[in-house]
Amino acid sequence: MSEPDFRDEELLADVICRLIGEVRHVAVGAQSPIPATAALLARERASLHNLRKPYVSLLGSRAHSFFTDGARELFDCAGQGRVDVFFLSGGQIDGDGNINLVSVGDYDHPKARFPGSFGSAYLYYVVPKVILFRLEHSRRTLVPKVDFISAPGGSPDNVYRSGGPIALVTNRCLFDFDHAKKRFRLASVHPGHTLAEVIDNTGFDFDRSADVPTTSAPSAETLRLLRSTVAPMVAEVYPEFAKRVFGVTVPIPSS
Amino acid sequence: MSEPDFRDEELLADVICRLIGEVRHVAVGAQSPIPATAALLARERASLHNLRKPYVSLLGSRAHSFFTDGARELFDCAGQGRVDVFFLSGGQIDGDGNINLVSVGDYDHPKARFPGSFGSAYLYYVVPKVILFRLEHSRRTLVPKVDFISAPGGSPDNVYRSGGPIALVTNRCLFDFDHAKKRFRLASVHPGHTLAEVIDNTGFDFDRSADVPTTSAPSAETLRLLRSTVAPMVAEVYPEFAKRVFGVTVPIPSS
Amino acid sequence: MIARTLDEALAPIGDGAMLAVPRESSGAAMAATRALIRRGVKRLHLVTLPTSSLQADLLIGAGCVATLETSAVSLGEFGPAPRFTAALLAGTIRMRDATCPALHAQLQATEKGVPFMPLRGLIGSDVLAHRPDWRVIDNPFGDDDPIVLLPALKPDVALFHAAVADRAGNVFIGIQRELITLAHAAQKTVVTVEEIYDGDLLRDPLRAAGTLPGFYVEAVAVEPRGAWPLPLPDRYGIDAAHLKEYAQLAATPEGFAQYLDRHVYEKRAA
Amino acid sequence: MIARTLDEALAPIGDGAMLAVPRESSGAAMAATRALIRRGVKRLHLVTLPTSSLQADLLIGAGCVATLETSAVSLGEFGPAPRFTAALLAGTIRMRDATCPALHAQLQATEKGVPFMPLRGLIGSDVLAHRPDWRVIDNPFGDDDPIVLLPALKPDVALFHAAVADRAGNVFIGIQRELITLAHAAQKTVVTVEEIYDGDLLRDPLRAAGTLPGFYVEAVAVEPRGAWPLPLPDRYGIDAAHLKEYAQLAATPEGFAQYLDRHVYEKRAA
Repeated sequence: MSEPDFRDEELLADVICRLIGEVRHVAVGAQSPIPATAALLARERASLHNLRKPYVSLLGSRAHSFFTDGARELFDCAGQGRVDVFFLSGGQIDGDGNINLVSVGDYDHPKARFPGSFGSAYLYYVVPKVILFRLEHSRRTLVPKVDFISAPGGSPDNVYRSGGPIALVTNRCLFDFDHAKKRFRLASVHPGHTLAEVIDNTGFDFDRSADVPTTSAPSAETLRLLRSTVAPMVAEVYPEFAKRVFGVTVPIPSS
Repeated sequence: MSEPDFRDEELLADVICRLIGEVRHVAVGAQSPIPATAALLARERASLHNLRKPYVSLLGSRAHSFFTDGARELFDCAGQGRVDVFFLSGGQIDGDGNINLVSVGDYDHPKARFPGSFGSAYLYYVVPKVILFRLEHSRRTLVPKVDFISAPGGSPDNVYRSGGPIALVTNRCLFDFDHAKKRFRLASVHPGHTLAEVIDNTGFDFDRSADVPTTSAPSAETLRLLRSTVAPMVAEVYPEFAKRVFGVTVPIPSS
Repeated sequence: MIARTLDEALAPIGDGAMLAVPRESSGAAMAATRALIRRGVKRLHLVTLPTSSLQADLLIGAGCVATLETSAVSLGEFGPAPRFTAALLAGTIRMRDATCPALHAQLQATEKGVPFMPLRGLIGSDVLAHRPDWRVIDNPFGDDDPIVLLPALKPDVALFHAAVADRAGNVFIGIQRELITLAHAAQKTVVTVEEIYDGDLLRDPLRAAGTLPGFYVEAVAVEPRGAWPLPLPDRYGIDAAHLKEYAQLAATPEGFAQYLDRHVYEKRAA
Repeated sequence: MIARTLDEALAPIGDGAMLAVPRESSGAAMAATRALIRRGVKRLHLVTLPTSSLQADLLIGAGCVATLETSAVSLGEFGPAPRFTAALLAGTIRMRDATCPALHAQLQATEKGVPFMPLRGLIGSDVLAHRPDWRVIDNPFGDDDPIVLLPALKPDVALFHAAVADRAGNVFIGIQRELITLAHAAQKTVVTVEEIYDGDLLRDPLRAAGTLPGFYVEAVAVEPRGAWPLPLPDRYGIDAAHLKEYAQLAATPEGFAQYLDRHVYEKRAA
């Protein structure tokens, strides 16, 4: 059986889908097309295999969100302990799991400015499984120390914290986050990429075993689900992404 | 022109209506049929004379309430400074304007127990014009000092307070509340009652001028409005009251 | 999600549970309340949002309540709540007197995942004086400005009655928004409804605005006229004759027992 | 209540006003925003609940904003918000970086008439470090449990676009409940709508659940497609081609000026 052809985004959605695991509620925030794809994939996979489907809420979606209490409900829901998985990115991410969504250089006189922290300065603390994703894997993005901490990867013991990072997904590899050591550990390198390349392009230290596996490719079933079922759903919130990755141009309302 | 016949409740509604004055929003809480009658009368009077109609919200009414944010909206609205008039009663009321909606005797071993403080411990502080009403005017109800302060008539200067009592209406008379002196002042005695009777039945000291006027009777127009227009509206929330006072038995939904 | 029987839906309400119910006019689950009494639930910590009438009085009279947290219990136009009054005079239940916005704020605190909420008013009130679990701090944004902090209230179960739910457990609550907060704050939410809505309440933009998502709902049971004799907004009014009968009977322990036999335990035989 | 013209409805938004607007997907009043730019409003303290896209970027680019309080400004799929980014790099506006739930909580504080609200998270974040107006206290109900208090935020005016309003100024906002909080928190609320609803939104039990009462609304103006090129929930989607055009043009000051001429000032002649 030959390995199916797939796009980077499909591999990453598959990786993230496996990180999601079996949970009750996966929420996806702004500007997160690949996590949105992964969350919907997790639901459709469960559905296909007659497992308990997770609730999925995509920020900005009318069809794939159950919230009826306004824009605050995601945060209230997380505060209630009812969001199991969330996704965060960063203009910079460092080896402590700190993320920077604000600026490079001095905050008052920045050299670069990102959109802002969104809900990270809250959700990173209260969602048990936060999956970090940052496609661009370079020394520019994965830095020794972020210039601005939108949200810290860890907190002192006396700070209320029920959540935090469990992994970091990039276009080159998957890192797990070791909570005890508060460090990333290289879990797998994506097909077509190398350990040397990961080391070369990562600005922070990380742990790894002697033998780092290759990220497993998405199965034919997964690719079929992604392309036939998930893609049209994603197109509702991320039409540009769905068009570029899946060639889907017309959002189809889900039932 | 002979004085029209009227019931006590009609006189009291008329008195309260005049106390309401020209305001934007009159809210009426639980178990307040006469204030509800007065608030609706104020609105219908303004309507009749082409004046700006106050918003009226009656707790428990579907037809005469504009709230759509649940049972908390009354309190939030008051916190925003958007409730101009409210009404409170008390199992006991004392000369400092303190009200007791909880118990007589020791709190832990009460001799009598009332339903509870409702929203008084909040609304009395934040609604600019709180009108106290207590039909039974006796030394049992108007006491030197309440046994339990559900809400105090006044507060120290450093306590946030934008509201408080402006008057006390009973079945015998109308007291104004003098904010500077923090005392009640007899404003008028209802027709058919006497100053001596008021003094005799009031457990607290109050101020009065040498010549206390008689409460003016409701006009024919007011009685017509009450009986024809207001009574069916009141019947929605207070069917027993509307039946007893106005002989109205079928609630008519207002448009 | 849709329970086969009322008793199955009520299973999460165990002895000693903190049970939160809405005010008397927002959809009190009275059929469920009668079922709980028949089952003989014990030692409830009953929280009313923010007041109650027949529901609290029945539960208290039937000996189901250990602690009551409320801002008022009364039968309204039908007079004082007799079993509530008797229990407080006899000292048989633990009473936590509150004030309406405090209960709203304490449930909103849990809804928002914060340990407390501030509230104006209260200072100088004996309500505050008798609540050692409430705190006064100096407002850090003010200058000599005392303000009360109320701890978050976390019910084990919220219970209410609504008009319709769909098969996914989405419940239409209309403008009774406090039911949303109640469900957000409670660990589990049990709902009885008049009937099942044949469709998806969340898909219809008009209905969605007044819908509690099934995500927050543990169980739904169908109980036509499940709020009776109390009213259900936009559906039916209060049964005044029944409330009068209750007020009269419940005035004495014997009369109350008679009421239970007549209107609560009768179903046992059925 | 229903203004004769858009400009009349926008009169409450004066120079220096604290103006609060919803996120880009909840009904941004874009026609009104263009009118404000045409009028030349100055020194706005712009608060977004909790994020913004084109609306904030346009106002910033046109020189209408002195202070920006937001948790993010971005064109989403269409890239960074160019005028926002340029202004922050040039230091021409005062920035108050926030995080989404903080803005919700700060407006809910005003809605509830309290001076502050607590929020979890934030401790150890540089968002907090750069907000001297936020405070950390030790949770009085905990033990060595630091927690952030956020001060109430009181906008002078809230501005948003919705599908319909009736003649009493009641506005159907559907599941965009943050618009309710926005209106409760703001001194005045100005709304543009697609069309007038011929009836009473509060009377219909289905519509009432998603309705902001006219009591909170200062003025309503009818502006068909008033959210364009941003989406209006349940009515129309984003105009992707237009957003692309904007992203391209607004990348430079000259291109932005061209955009204003083409899409904002054009109406001046009309």
